[in-house]
Amino acid sequence: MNKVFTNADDAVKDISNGAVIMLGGFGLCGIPENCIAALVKKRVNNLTCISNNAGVDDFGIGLMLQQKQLKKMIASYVGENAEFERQLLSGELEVELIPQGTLATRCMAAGYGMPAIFTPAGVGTEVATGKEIRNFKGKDYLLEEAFDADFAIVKAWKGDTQGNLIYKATARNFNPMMAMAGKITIAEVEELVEPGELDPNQIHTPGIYVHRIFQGVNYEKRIEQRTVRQLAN
Amino acid sequence: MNKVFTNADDAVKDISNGAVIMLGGFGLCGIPENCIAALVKKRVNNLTCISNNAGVDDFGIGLMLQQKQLKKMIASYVGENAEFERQLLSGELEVELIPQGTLATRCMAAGYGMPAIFTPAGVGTEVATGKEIRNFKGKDYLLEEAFDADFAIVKAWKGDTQGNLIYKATARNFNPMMAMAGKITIAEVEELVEPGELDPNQIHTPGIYVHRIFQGVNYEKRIEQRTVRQLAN
Amino acid sequence: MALDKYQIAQRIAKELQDGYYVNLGIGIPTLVANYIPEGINVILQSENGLLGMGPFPEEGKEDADYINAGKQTITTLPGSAFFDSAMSFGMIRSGKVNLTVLGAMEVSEQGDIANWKIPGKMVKGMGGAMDLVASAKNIIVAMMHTNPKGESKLLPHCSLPLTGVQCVKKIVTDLAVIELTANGFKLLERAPGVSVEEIKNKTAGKLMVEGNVPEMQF
Amino acid sequence: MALDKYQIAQRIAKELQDGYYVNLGIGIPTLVANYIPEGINVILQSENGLLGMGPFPEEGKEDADYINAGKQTITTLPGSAFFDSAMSFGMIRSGKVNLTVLGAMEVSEQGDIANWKIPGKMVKGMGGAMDLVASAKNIIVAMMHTNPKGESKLLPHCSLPLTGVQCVKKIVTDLAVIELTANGFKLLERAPGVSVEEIKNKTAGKLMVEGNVPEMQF
Repeated sequence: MNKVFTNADDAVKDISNGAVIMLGGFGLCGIPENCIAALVKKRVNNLTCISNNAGVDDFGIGLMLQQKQLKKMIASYVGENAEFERQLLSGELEVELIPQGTLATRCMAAGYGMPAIFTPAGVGTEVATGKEIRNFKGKDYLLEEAFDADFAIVKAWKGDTQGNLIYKATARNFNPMMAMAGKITIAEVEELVEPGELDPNQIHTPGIYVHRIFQGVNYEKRIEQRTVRQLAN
Repeated sequence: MNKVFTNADDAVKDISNGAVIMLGGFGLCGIPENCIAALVKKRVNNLTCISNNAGVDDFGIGLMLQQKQLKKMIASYVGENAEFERQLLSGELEVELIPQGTLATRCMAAGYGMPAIFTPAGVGTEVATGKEIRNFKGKDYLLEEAFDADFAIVKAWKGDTQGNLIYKATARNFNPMMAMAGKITIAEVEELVEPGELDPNQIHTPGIYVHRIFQGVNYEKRIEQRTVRQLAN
Repeated sequence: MALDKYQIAQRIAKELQDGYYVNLGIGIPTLVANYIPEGINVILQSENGLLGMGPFPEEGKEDADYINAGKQTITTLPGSAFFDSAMSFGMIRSGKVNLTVLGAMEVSEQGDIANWKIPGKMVKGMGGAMDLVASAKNIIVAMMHTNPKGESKLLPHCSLPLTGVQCVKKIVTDLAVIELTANGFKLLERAPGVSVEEIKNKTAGKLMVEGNVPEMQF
Repeated sequence: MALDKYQIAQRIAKELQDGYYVNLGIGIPTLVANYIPEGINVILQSENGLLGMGPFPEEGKEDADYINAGKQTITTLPGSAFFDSAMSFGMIRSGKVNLTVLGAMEVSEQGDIANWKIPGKMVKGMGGAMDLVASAKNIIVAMMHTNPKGESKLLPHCSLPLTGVQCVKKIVTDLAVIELTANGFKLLERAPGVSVEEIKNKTAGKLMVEGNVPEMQF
């Protein structure tokens, strides 16, 4: 049982055209930079990507959009990407925008073996179109099905060779749920350690969910909105 | 905003007859010993308790059973308690036995604002009696509703005055989900510290879920099945 | 005189109560954090996975792994906790967040809100807004009373795609504080020097005015 | 000669494969951990919240906060991880656990299993068994072939309340290894010295016997 892969190219080798992929991260924070670069290099296309955002024009999933590698994007917010907007408005790209909590919970549902969940988000809006509505104790909820992704690609801070993962700060975001949800889960980590080096009480994603792991290189960790302290008003 | 209570008596003061209470713990591991003692002392009765187990005859929830404080018990396994079995067979105690994962997930559903979940556990068994069955992708699931508890009482290892909690090892068990699920959540901790002393990256239950916290005393932490190493066979 | 965005934030800050867990949306709502009244303790929830959001970092101390829901670099405070997005929206859906403040493009008399899409023009997505408005017990909208064309944003019915229905409890604009009631908008306070007449003129939905409407106090 | 419980565990251990995540129930299944074949790496899941369960602690090193699903004191191994009960059953329901071994009072030709209740006599509860049998891809039952009264536990239909339906893949008893097929029980192996005739006699359900049935190898 060896889960350790050499690098991103190796780890994504069998992701082929038409695959459904989840990618962790919120904005550019906690995104699997190495795997995205490998997918860009590999020029695999016709992908369906499930990720909260679509990156920016020249970083993150934006890099795959530039090469038109995506058939469909499922996200909650795509506001920082001009190429995305162009492909969407021109009809080149199929887009499903869903509430952020629904996105997170549909990942969680997959990881927890729940076929669907109920959420009030989107009731009475166009998000509810075609969906089953059910009332519990006087409140309406939408039935939302668990995602079904071929691959989940996540980024963690530390990981061990058995696949246990620890995320850092808000770079955690969607990564834990996606790690649980993939049929095959690929984790890239800033630091790969031997089993026993991580405190078993502090692990965010137990290794059972992770099929492949490698230590990433050259993390840029780009900041989208660098904001520093100033006096109020 | 002060969440810190002096002791268990203080923290459970307003739990009154007929209340629905969740209690964390698996077997005798990670149970809120101090609060149970306070409830026993208080002699509050007609309680509905939701907890994985019912303790043993002379410890844990068993202490409340001895005093006939329970009207109903919702649990997954009650095998170590003769008084429990007596009250059940004599009809004094109403009992709902449900699968352990269903118990955990119905707590989680409450904490996550999901009115119900689907689980395959119990399909085709008497647990399914009267419950809605739904098929997703060829597999049957039961619809199970979120719990609705007045109080959740949990035990953590460390906590801070804002209610952030860290559990230790397998004493975590049901505590995090129950902490999220109570209308009022009471946490007893072995060590209560000031905000900032716990690593924000390692908190299991964020303080938003915890309404009352106190540092417990005199933990017995009884071991149910003391087992030590011996040569195989 | 109409309020500026800082004053809108300042007025909203007066709604905060000790012990509140608050989610502040992008834009004016973010500014509310600068005006938390002395002596009360408010904990900010950032839906990307942080409770206890602190101020922006000092120059040179930005860390890409510490951001808020607006993707801005932030810091933590003593007592902060990180969590994943599922738990974040779990606490939102289960009503643990006491107050949500967010911007809007339109609000209707029924308390419906539209703030995520202009068909054919703007496609940014709803982010966490739909989850927040579907679940928060108390929702305050921070916005200008009229759009850049001078058209009222307080309408009998929203014309844009909805974010949520019958959820807004209060609106604070550059001109007024307005409560949502079963009978529509109700004027609670005027911006200093702004007349009831002006507010009425700039409110397309039905506006109830009872007795003498006081000026906002800061 | 019929196997003892240790030999049953030993035979089941031969089903383990490298990299398997395995959940072992209380009783005979727990003993399987003692016979994990050399050279393969198996990770034990304990449904109360631990992956990577280690051996029992040395005398004097028991810690009440470290227990397994049988409430026994245990230790961890390098690479262990603790988690809560919701995640534990999440990984069970989502099929991440490769093999579940558990005891049974009855198994039917259809692969139904009963192991949690004897009406009017025993009320212990199902614990995690219903979740495990409803979700695990591979379920092996470890039990005696007959009950203390000498009655077969391999039946056309279960008489006791069910734990799960059509889920058991294989049964290892003191007498035989039996596979569940669309046509009922199929005899794969005999305990050393035990005749096909004896197994047939002690199997109330339909038992398929094809060709020469080999003895178990250890």
